Amino acid sequence: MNLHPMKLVTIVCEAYAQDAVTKLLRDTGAHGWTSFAVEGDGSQGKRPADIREFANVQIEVVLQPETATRLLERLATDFFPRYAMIAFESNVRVLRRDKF
Amino acid sequence: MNLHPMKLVTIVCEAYAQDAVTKLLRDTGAHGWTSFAVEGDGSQGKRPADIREFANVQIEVVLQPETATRLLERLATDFFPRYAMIAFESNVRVLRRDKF
Amino acid sequence: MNLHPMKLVTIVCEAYAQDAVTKLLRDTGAHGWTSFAVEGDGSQGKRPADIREFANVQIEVVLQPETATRLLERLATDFFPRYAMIAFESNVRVLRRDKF
Amino acid sequence: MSILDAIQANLLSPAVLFFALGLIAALTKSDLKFPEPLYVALTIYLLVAIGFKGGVAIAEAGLAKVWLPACAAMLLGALIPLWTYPVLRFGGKFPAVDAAAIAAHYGSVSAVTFIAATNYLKAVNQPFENYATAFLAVMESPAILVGVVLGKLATSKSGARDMTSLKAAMHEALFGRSIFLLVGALVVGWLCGKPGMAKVEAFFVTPFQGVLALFLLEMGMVAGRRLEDLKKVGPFLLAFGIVMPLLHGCLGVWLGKLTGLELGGAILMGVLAASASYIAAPAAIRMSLPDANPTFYLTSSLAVTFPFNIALGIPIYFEVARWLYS
Amino acid sequence: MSILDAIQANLLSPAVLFFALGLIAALTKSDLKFPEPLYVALTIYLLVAIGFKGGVAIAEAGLAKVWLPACAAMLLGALIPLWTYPVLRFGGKFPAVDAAAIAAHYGSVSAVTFIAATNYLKAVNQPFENYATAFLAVMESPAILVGVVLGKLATSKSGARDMTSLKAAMHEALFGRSIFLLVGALVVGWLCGKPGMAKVEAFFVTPFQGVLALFLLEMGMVAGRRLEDLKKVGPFLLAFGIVMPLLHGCLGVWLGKLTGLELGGAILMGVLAASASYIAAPAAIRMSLPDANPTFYLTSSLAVTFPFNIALGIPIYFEVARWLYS
Amino acid sequence: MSILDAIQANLLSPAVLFFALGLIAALTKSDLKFPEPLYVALTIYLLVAIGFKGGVAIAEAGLAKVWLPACAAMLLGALIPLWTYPVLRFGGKFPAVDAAAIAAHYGSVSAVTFIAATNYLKAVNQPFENYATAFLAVMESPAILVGVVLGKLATSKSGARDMTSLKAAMHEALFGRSIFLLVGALVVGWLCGKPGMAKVEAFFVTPFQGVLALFLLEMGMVAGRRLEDLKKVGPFLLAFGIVMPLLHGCLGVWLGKLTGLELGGAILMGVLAASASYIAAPAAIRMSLPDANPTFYLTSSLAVTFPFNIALGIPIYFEVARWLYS
Ligand SMILES: Nc1ncnc2c1ncn2[C@@H]1O[C@H](COP(=O)(O)O)[C@@H](O)[C@H]1O
Ligand SMILES: Nc1ncnc2c1ncn2[C@@H]1O[C@H](COP(=O)(O)O)[C@@H](O)[C@H]1O
Ligand SMILES: Nc1ncnc2c1ncn2[C@@H]1O[C@H](COP(=O)(O)O)[C@@H](O)[C@H]1O
Ligand code: NA
Ligand code: NA
Ligand code: NA
Repeated sequence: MNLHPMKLVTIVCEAYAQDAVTKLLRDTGAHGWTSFAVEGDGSQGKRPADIREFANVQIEVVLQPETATRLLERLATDFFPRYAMIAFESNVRVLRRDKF
Repeated sequence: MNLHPMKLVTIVCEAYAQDAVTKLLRDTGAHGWTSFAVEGDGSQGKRPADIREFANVQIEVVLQPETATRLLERLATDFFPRYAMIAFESNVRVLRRDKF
Repeated sequence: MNLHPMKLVTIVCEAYAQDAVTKLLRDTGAHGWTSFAVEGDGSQGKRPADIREFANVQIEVVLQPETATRLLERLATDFFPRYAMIAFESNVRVLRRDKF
Repeated sequence: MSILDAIQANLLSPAVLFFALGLIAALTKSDLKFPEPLYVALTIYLLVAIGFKGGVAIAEAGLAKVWLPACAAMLLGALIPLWTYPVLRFGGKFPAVDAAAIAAHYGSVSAVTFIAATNYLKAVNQPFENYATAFLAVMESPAILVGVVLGKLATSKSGARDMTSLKAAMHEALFGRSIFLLVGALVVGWLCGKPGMAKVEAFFVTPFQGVLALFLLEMGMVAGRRLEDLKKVGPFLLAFGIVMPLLHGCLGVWLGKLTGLELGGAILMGVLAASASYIAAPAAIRMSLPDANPTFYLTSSLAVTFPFNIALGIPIYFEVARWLYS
Repeated sequence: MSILDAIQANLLSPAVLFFALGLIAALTKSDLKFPEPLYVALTIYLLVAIGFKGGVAIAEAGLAKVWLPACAAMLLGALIPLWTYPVLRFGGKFPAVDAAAIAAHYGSVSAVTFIAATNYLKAVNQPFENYATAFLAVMESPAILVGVVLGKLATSKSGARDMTSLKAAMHEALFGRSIFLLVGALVVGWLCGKPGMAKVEAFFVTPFQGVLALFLLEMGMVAGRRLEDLKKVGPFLLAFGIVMPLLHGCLGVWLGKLTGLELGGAILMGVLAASASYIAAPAAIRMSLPDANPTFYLTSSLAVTFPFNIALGIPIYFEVARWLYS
Repeated sequence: MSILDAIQANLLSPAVLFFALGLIAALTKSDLKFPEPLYVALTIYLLVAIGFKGGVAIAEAGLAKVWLPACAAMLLGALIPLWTYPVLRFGGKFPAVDAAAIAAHYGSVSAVTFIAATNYLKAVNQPFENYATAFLAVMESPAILVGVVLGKLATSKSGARDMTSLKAAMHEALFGRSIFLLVGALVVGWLCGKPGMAKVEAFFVTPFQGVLALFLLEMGMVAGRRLEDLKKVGPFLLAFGIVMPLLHGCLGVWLGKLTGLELGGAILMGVLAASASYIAAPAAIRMSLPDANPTFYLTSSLAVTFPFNIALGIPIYFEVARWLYS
């Protein structure tokens, strides 16, 4: 069994940023993504998801290391200053290299 | 504090595959699992989770490295060709080795 | 782009433990957290989330390595004996070191 | 009332207009979205309500009246895959497993189409046998089982493994949530009878039509999101999804007349025969024939046959039946 | 009507039949599942509706009529743990903390059982004091507090820490969602009175019985999924979960008579005493006595006492009361 | 009835009391929480119901009666940002982008405030033009567009990028879920007319007031959770959130009279002008003016203006109108 190293980028952000993030993912070359609603707390206050204005979403994307770098850079310049958001990357391994 | 290395296998798949995956987890020797509904996009199209036919689920399982390998192999042969699905593994550390 | 190593601690526990865990997170010095409802199976039985008594929650927190150690220690002594729960840590990298 | 009048009256009903609104929401990419729990809640409500009402109607009418047309309906459901399969396989050049999967969907039935038809009949003051829900209940599973067997026969290699997934399909076809709710509520209604109905009428009957309208708004969005898949399925399946319902609709009406139903009941049997499942069948088929491509069966039943029946099919079967009964 | 007739009538009501259907869904492993938001929504609706109705009834009847039986109910709730605790501790050989936890559940009350009882009374045309909801409201918390104190006394080591979790338990017992909704809606109803009721009746009263039936379908599934835990709890707790309700039911009816209630109200006080909490108590106990094993208290209250009361208990307390009042 | 009587009557209505109960739940940190899907479901229900009813009313009254006041309402909505912007910018010393964002919210409207007002009018037996929903529908978007343009002009650097986000804002303002549902249901109701209403009345009209009460319980919690942000927004915005609605309310009533509305309709136009959006506007503004601070506009519209209007504003505009029409 051959495992190929990839990057998993995890983004937690306010729900209103989701469309913009998804667009960015497509632009940087991700082949897919996964997202789900979450609650949270952070420097910009609680997000109890009681209404959409205070809703949060977690977006996970597996991609090539170079693409991950590009993605994080864009997040840092265009998104971090504007949205309640965190992003981090970690190492994962997949079986089908071409899929990502 | 003693931390023991384990593998975290993350599977994102269409909701209809969940029962089969859960069964496989039990068969390969996982002691537990966690799952939740997600949305997503990938090579087999958008899964907006509007109805169950287009629903997606993320399954996370922490297990011994050997078990993880067995699990991934079974996923590759029996599941990847049939279902909308991704799977990846990463390194985690736990406190209670026997629990996994 | 400068990436800073951090720890991601993931906790899956019965919903009734969430308030206590959140309090612990604040006490140990986490600057934020993310949580969402999950289903699961483990040594203390299925948690199908049909009613709150059998609901499960996943809590994710990114923090400094030392804080992560402190957090895991407190979980091991005060929480593991009492609640249906697992916890594990992994390595992640973030852009804004001061945020965590 | 001419057939065009009938169609027009149908198109201006709240149910159909809300369905159209849902289509528009999907096409204009509005961010309107029903949360999945709401979709599930509405489904549960509609199935329980229609099942319960049908059960009470059976208690009133007596099983003696119901069994013959019910058996005919069941048989019809089981047989439909036997001719749709070769049409798809040889006419449409579909792989065997896909042909079997689609055949299962068109033999099985759509509860929402049935419900919309009862609404239509009420709107045009056409009385019908309330126990027709029983036909809905018995027609859901047989075609699924026949379709799965067809698919297995066409593709089987390892016998043992097939048996377990056949068993899973049977379990899904008999205890899957939609069929379980429908049959369960039917039995509950049948045991309760009129006195039980009096207690829960204000929840299960009075607001029913409004709930259906809201649900069709959601179904419009679901169908609308699938419209872009229409290119992938090709012209054959598109034509199939309109022609087969018309054929099956006439067949169903005729069978209803043959087995002694009144005009209203015969129309409903026609609607059932014409409808294609998009809840029970996909679940069972995905589990037991995972190699079949869901794009084919979901798009044709959800984005072609369902809207066609809701908008045009129902008034057409109505006129066919009036002509046959006149 | 004999007691057997009463039971039979109860068993054939939509509410109980849908509960049975839920049990069957769980036992046949149907994939039917109510999404959690739907469960929460139904709970909110039922609690607000029953609370509001009770508040309006208090406004009508005047507090003068309500306070005596309400105090008696509260006292009864607080006392029940005092004898159930030793029974469990010494009769059942349960660890102290488990005995205290179970005692808290049986002293507290189940709103759904109460609601099912009012439905039953309506079905058999037995009038009752609508303000009985006030008893439900005041009986929920006291037993929880007593149970927590019992558990703390039996297990306490570090004083300081215990006080904070006692405070948490009190907060949960007084502001936890079920008690908050019930008491809050009661006060709202009391402030609004009849004119307020006229506005919201069509939502909170008319469809109520139907919503309850749907909710009991879900409760049947929840209880059914717990049935396999019955082996784990042992025969003692199983017997306890049936015998105690019977005792407490008689006690409640008798106390109702003593404090001047009519037949209907006394039955409801009996039902409350007999019922065991499965929403408010588990939340408070899990937070303040985390060392108690949830399998014990949840299984006995959810999978034994709740179904017993719904199916058999209610008609039995009804007959007991009729005998006492005759 | 004096203005104090009017206010008292309003404060004792189920809707306002449930709102207060929600506030209390948030302030006492009760763990009561409506799951988000329930919130969404209630929103969908309320918007569809009010839109449908309004559409049927337009069909009854004829467009001829509706267009003039509707155009006036639209114009009023578009103009309000033009004077609230400088007030905030120069009076309140807010950054340009924040001033524009807040101005957009106060020019746009709150559907729930409108609905609460219709309920109030019903409660005090004040007839009103049902087609007033049309004003609600046309007032939602213009102010958002004006506010976005104001914000862009004040902050723009890179032209190209601004155009795309302006387009996104327009799409959100015209096809966002709340406006889409409202306008869509309005058109459906208008096409269906009375016969369509007869079918769905039992769902969309009869239980409406009760559903609103439940929804306001949730809104009370939402507003209550934002109360702690009041310190962050400062005294200017607090005063703004009360004074501006009073001014706009009078303006709206006067405009209603000018364009030939009856007393009831003028009150509703006043309520619309006075209300501030907290669903459609935040979504559009966050997307097109992401540099504006949500704490300002959400807290003022949600935790100041909304509760003020619900509790005091509506009866005040009512009395103002009565004085103007007498
Ligand atoms: N240290 C953290 N660990 C995990 N999640 C976090 C952390 N900080 C922030 N978040 C998540 O990111 C969202 C936005 O964060 P912030 O911009 O800090 O308000 C929060 O609502 C949380 O869901
Ligand atoms: N690169 C990716 N990163 C994260 N999730 C993905 C990725 N690709 C696919 N997925 C998820 O896996 C599901 C199935 O993928 P697919 O088989 O490619 O359609 C999608 O609906 C997504 O939820
Ligand atoms: N090996 C595992 N992998 C992933 N999640 C697990 C695992 N074991 C337990 N869990 C999760 O942790 C919860 C509590 O576990 P337990 O205390 O073992 O019952 C379960 O309900 C699961 O959601
Ligand atoms: Na069919
Ligand atoms: Na009790
Ligand atoms: Na306004």
